Amino acid sequence: MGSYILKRLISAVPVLFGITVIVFLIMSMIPGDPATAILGSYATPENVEKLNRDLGLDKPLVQRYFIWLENMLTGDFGRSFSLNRPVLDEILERFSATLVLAGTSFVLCAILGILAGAISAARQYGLADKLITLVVLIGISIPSFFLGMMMILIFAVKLKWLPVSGMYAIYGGGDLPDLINHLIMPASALAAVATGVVARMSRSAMLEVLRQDYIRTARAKGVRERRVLMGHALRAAMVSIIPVLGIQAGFVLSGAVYIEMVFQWPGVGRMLVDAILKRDLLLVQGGVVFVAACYVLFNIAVDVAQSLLDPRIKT
Amino acid sequence: MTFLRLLFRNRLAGLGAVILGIIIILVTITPLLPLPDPNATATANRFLRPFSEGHLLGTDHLGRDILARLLYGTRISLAIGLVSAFFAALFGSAIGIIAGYFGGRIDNVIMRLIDMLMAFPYILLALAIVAALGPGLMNALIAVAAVNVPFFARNIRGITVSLAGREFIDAARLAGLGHTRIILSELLPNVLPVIVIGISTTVGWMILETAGLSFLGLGSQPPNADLGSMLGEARAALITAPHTSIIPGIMIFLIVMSINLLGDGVRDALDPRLKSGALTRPRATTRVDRKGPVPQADQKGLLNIQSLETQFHVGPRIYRAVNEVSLHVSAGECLGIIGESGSGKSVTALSVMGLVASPPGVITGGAVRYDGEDLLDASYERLRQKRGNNVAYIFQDPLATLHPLYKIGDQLVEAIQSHNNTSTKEARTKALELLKSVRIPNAPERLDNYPHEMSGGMRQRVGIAMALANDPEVIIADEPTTALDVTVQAQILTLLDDLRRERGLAIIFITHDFGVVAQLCDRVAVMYAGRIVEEGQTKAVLDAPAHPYTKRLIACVPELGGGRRELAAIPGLPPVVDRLPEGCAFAARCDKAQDACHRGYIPLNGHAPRAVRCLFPEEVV
Amino acid sequence: MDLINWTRRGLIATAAASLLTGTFMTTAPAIAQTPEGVLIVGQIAEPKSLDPAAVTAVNDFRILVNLYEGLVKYAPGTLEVAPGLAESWEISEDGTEYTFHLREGVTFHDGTPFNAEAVKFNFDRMLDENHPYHNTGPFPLAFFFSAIEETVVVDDLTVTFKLNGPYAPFLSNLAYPTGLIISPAAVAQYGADVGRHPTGTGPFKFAEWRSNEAVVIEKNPDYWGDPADTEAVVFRPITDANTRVAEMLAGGIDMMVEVPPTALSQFQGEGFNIVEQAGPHLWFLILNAKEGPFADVRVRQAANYAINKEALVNNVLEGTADVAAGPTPPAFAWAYNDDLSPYPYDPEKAKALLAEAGVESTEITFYVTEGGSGMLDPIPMGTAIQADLNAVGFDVKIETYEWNTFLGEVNPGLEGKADMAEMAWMTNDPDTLPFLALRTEAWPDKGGFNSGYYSNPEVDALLEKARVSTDQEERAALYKEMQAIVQEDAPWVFVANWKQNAVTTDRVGNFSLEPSFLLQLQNVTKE
Amino acid sequence: MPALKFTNLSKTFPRAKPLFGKARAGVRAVRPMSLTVETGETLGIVGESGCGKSTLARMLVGLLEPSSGQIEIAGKALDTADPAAFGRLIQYVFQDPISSLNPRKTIRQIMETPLKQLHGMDRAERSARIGKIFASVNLRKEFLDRYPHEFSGGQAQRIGIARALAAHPKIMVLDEPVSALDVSIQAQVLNLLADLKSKFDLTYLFISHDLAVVEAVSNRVIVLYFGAVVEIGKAEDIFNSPKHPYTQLLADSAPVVGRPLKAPEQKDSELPDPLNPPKGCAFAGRCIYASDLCRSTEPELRVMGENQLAACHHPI
Repeated sequence: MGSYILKRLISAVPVLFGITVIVFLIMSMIPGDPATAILGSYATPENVEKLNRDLGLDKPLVQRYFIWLENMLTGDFGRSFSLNRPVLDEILERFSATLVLAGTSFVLCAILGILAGAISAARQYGLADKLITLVVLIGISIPSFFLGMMMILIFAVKLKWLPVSGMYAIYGGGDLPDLINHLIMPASALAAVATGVVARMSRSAMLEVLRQDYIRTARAKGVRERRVLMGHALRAAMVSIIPVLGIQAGFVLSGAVYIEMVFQWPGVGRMLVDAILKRDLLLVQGGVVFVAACYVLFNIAVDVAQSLLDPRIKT
Repeated sequence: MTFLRLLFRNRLAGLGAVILGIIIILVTITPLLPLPDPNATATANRFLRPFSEGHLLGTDHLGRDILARLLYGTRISLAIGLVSAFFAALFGSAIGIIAGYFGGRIDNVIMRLIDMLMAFPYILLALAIVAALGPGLMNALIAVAAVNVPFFARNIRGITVSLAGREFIDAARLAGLGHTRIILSELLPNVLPVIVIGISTTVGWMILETAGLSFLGLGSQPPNADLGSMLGEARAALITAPHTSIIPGIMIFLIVMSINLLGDGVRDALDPRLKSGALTRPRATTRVDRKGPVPQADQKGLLNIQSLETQFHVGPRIYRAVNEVSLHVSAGECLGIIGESGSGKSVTALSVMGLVASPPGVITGGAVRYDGEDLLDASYERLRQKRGNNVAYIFQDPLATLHPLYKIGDQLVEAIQSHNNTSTKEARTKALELLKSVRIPNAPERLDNYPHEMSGGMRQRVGIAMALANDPEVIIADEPTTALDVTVQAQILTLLDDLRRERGLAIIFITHDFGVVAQLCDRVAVMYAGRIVEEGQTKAVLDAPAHPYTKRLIACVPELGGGRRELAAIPGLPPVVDRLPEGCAFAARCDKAQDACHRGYIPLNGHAPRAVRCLFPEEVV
Repeated sequence: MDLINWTRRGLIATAAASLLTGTFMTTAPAIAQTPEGVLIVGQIAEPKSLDPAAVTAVNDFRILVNLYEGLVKYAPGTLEVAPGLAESWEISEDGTEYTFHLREGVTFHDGTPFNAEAVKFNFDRMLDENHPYHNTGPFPLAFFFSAIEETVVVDDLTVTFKLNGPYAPFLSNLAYPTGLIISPAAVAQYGADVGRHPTGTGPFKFAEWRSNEAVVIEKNPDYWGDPADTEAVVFRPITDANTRVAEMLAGGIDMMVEVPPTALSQFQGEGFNIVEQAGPHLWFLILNAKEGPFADVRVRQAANYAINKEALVNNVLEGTADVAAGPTPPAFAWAYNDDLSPYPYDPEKAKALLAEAGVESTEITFYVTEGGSGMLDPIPMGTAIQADLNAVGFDVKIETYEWNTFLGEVNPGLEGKADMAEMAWMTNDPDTLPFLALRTEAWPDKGGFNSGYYSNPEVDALLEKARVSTDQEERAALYKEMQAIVQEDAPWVFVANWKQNAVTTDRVGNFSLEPSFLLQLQNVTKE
Repeated sequence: MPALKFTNLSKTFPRAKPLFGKARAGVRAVRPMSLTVETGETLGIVGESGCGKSTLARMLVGLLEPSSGQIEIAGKALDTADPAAFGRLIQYVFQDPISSLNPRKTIRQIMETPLKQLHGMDRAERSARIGKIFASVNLRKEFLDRYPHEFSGGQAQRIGIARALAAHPKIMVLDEPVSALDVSIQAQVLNLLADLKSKFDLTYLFISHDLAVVEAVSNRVIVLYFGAVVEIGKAEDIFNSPKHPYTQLLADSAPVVGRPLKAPEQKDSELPDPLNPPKGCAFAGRCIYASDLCRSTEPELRVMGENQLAACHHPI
């Protein structure tokens, strides 16, 4: 197992390397430059050119790439001009906020989605199935940002149950209940679509598995139906659910952008959107590499989980 | 057209089609409707509420008519969703097919590239693409399509890999087709339904994503608006004039929901398994719906199947898989059921403990008595207590019938604990004994093996051990050796025979192989088209078959030692059990058939245990 | 049956769980009231930096002016220059030497003394490329002080700026946040990171900056003047206007600036106060006078007539702006030409002018931005303008750009790309905008912001003259003349002068907005 | 001239290189083997699962690249560059009749492909030829416009055979052509194959795990075990007087009516592990006659009795 993980980690290196190339290329294709963004209204072509030179942007693309790559490998992600601080500091700070949000949403979508899908399959065409199908359908059909806006309108502005935005109360908060209080709306808005997808997938995976011969074997053994469903069937269904979870993790991580904007969550997604708009090359590049690395790592974790669950996978 | 019928059989898909249809009709005729100019501003009339005069849905922040903008916006959103889904599917599928078909290094390189794109947060990728190309609907479309290419590519690659390994691809190569032709004419038609399913289930998602980009201000250019940018523009007035947000929000919801419903319908309709009802959950027990009277107990044997009728109800068709089958087996006895595929032998066996998948299976008549008790009448819990405990099964394919993710030790322990309140430790000890009793070498280590780590023969031994776990009185073995090599088969048969003698088991042994029956069974019943056509002591039946079917079947099996020769084939095919002919089901293939054979009901005649269902038997029984 | 039981149990458990969550939500301390003595301000964005020399955004200035002070400042309620860290100053006869006498006994928050050396350090850091801390930049607004040839420390409390020529806006520029004085010791200690460790002399001192959550500043107990009236101020960046409004309504913040016009009506009831203040702001459309239909002055005038500015400011902007008459905002009261009245909304006249000009094509490419400082709902504005122009016979096509791209497109000039672009400026001196954006010498290729290529030698002469005059009355006369000419020439469509607004809860007292758009919170109280 | 001749033909499937350490030896699915098939002969190839019989067959028809060795058909070495060249000489009938037919094509389309691709026939020629072939495999012409799923296993297998015939090959490789069929259908197909052989002058390589079937159709039989030939002999001799203990075991294991049930070998014997092949004779672990010699030296194929060869140190 250890060498399998190591092998997967090593195979992730070229992927990450490729990502650095892609992000660098895309960022270099974007018109507008950081100097304009720094200088704001007072950006004259002359000033822009001088500032670009100061920022080292007049060098050839390839040279700039390798300078960046080399610095990054030594742990220096450069300095964000739009935030005027080291890129790495900013990313680390913001990334933890995103992890809290996306992590919570992911756990929510995994637990609720699988549970809903399993119940739905177990009671196929029953009332519970219909109810769940309906809720799931609504979940996957509403844009998360719209859902978020509506939640703010209803639960924060009208009912005043939950705080509108932010991660912690500005004063007198900072503890776990405070965090949870702030998390409820953004996490559920973010989890809505993913939960729907996972629930649908789980339902069909369960139905598929329930047709298998080994389920019949379990029944023929006299195993109780509850265990047949939640043990045998669900476990086997997990083999096809887990990859979906892996993909959903990517969606949740990405979808956090909207939610972070609507709920002013101090996360990395919003930072990256801002950074793209401000042409903050280093921040975008660093941030994307970071997020991508996280995604790749998570997928390795998914594969490892998959191989732990399914002994047939060669490790 | 079967496609449409299947599609609309799903009522939710029908609902989706109706909603989407209405929306599409509305937006198609939008230019003809008496609507105000969607771009005409009247800032003094801004934020009129719905149902205001002249503005059915009110006006937006510039006093523009929301209804008109909504309809025009829907046109754009729908078009974008469809077009981007189409292009994502086009490029994604092309990449996926190429990677999947050629495999090896090409596959590796392509899939690594896809991995890279997938690891790139997709909204940022879209955002960066739009930032690079400039805002505008076309660019948003390109971005949305581009970020979805990887998902199609991955999906289609998976399908292609499984198809590329299929034999018809090899056949095409042998027929002289080159790679391009194989991809286009052999692979593509098979992948196409999957692509269509992919499109139909992602259009909704694409619309959501485009809406997201527009919401961020990267979509359509003013004054035009798609639904997403309508939402984005209205966001500032969410609290003051919520209708400006809620109306486009609901529209997006309706479109995406109806597309999803329809997409699900398309997926199900294109999925061949749906036709066979394979996507419905089998119940814990087979449905019993006995029309006629329940046969009286007649004290035959330990397990007594009386006039069993099991059918499969698939749509309007009724497959009479088992028809009026009566069998019984006593302790220490081995009963063979022999027949070709589709003869109903397995269904008979599975009906005993209610294991026929239901739907579509229904037991429509007869009784199954264990020790006098009618199992078809028993509650689920009562039946469950009997399963494995009194009547145990051994199935055909030991790889498919053992749970692939549980260690075999755990599966044995589970079998024991389902009927006994033993501790796991005790159960494990028992499991070890069981493995030893079926003569598995290195039994203690084998407990921790997964099924796939064992050979076919060893797996089948585990299957037998599991059947023995609770010392059942009856074992039903459903072609337990068919998937095994001859040398292994010989070992398994010996094992079963030994167990029967040692434990006094009653065995029902289902097979299509006369050699096996001859070696193992005391009595044999021959099934054809859901009925027993002949039964008797094994030797009697084999030595002097009475039914022409039995006789000819024995004749056409080559026997080792016969040398090179012409075989006595039976012409024709067995009838399909949803269209059974009147009279004898074998009559059409029988060279002795006469007019009487094609008429009426032909009973099973003879002196027990010998009986034959034939008007003109080969032997008198 | 077991099968039914367990699913039922599952459903009950789920229901119970959701009920629990429900009760948790209702019983949890609903939104805590913001604490007493702490003012929570909803900002429009995360500050870029808190180094006064490094930032350009009003959003950042709003924090800076509470942490730092400059030699001079704008007198409350006006754009007139008043003493700040300098108690008094003299200007040499020829207008090239400014000598400041500094306040005694002022210390920075880090305890180091404020003195003439500190002043020199600040200006040298920005202007002298060889200064050891010049690399803590870039300093995008350093050109405000490009007239300074040398900063001379006369004695500990006296400092003299030697200019390379007379430069009328110099004092006004010193009062601008770019002229705020930062502690040299802090710059030395933190280097480029000093923007995260702001150290000034102001009534508040920096406490904490949580990325994208809050910048917290606390009362400075050692302040030389009247101490602040609140214990602390928290600036929360809430970029989404809608969320900002929601926070305000839900009680999460005490004060918000730049209230979206559409949301203003929400705050008209009890519990909130709306504060307004006109400022030196102009929202206009740059017209490409070099080529295309707008090369003809009659077409430019037609555009000015065609656009219903009253409707724009009253409806689209919900009264948060006044109709602009010319290039100089009325907030510069002394330099504003009261005789001018805005182009009236007269579509018929516009049509007549268009007909008279007889242009062949009325196709107009219109650059619209998605946001940007002072841009006041640019997309709805642009859309409404498009509708008005189309109504008189123009054919306007909008292209939207995100702010930085927009600047990248507009600042180098519209030639060959567009006929019209949105623009807004907030300035501190009547000189700035026309000097940088209307002179012939300010065409983009010469390093200015005259992206529409307007050129009128008379205007050029007036502006050059006003800039070197040290007599305010003379300057006023020159500016007034310039305004009349420019209005007639219509190089721009003059649309709106923003009345900046803010909303506070009624727990906030003693608050007013400054015409400078800065947010002086020293005397604000919070119950 | 022999119809088919191959020398030292072998196939080794490479295994993924581990992260550390050197590359592992591949799995030797087919060990180097040489064989000649005479024109008009039916050569039966028999063996249990995993013995390499399908790998061998797929190499012969060019679906798999051999690791070593040459294939000669009618005296000419096969050119791998042109897959169509293979197709005209040698054809393949698949085990699973349904899965070898493209589910999305009509039978006519399936049948036309080899005629068009391999023989370049025009529409009329194709139609005539398909008619002839269909008649010879006892299929009705109206089947041509149906799709594969509409057919039973036996019919589908006839279609598979018809398709192989359409290529007009000299040699047909039949890979378990009847093992998926019911016994009553199996006999039909076997009889049909025998008819076709004489009618079209074909040479058959008939692969099966069913000894009785192989015996019933073959002139000569080779027995494969663990990727290698262990015995070659005439069909009538090989099971009646096997020389190799493995052949003996196979013969004894087949259930035969009238023969009492007995376990022909030790109950705990296991097959050799292809990832870790034993030294010497691969069958030694299961063989009652095995000696130290067997466990150390691989036996060569030797002539024993008339026209019978076996690879055994201790032949029966």
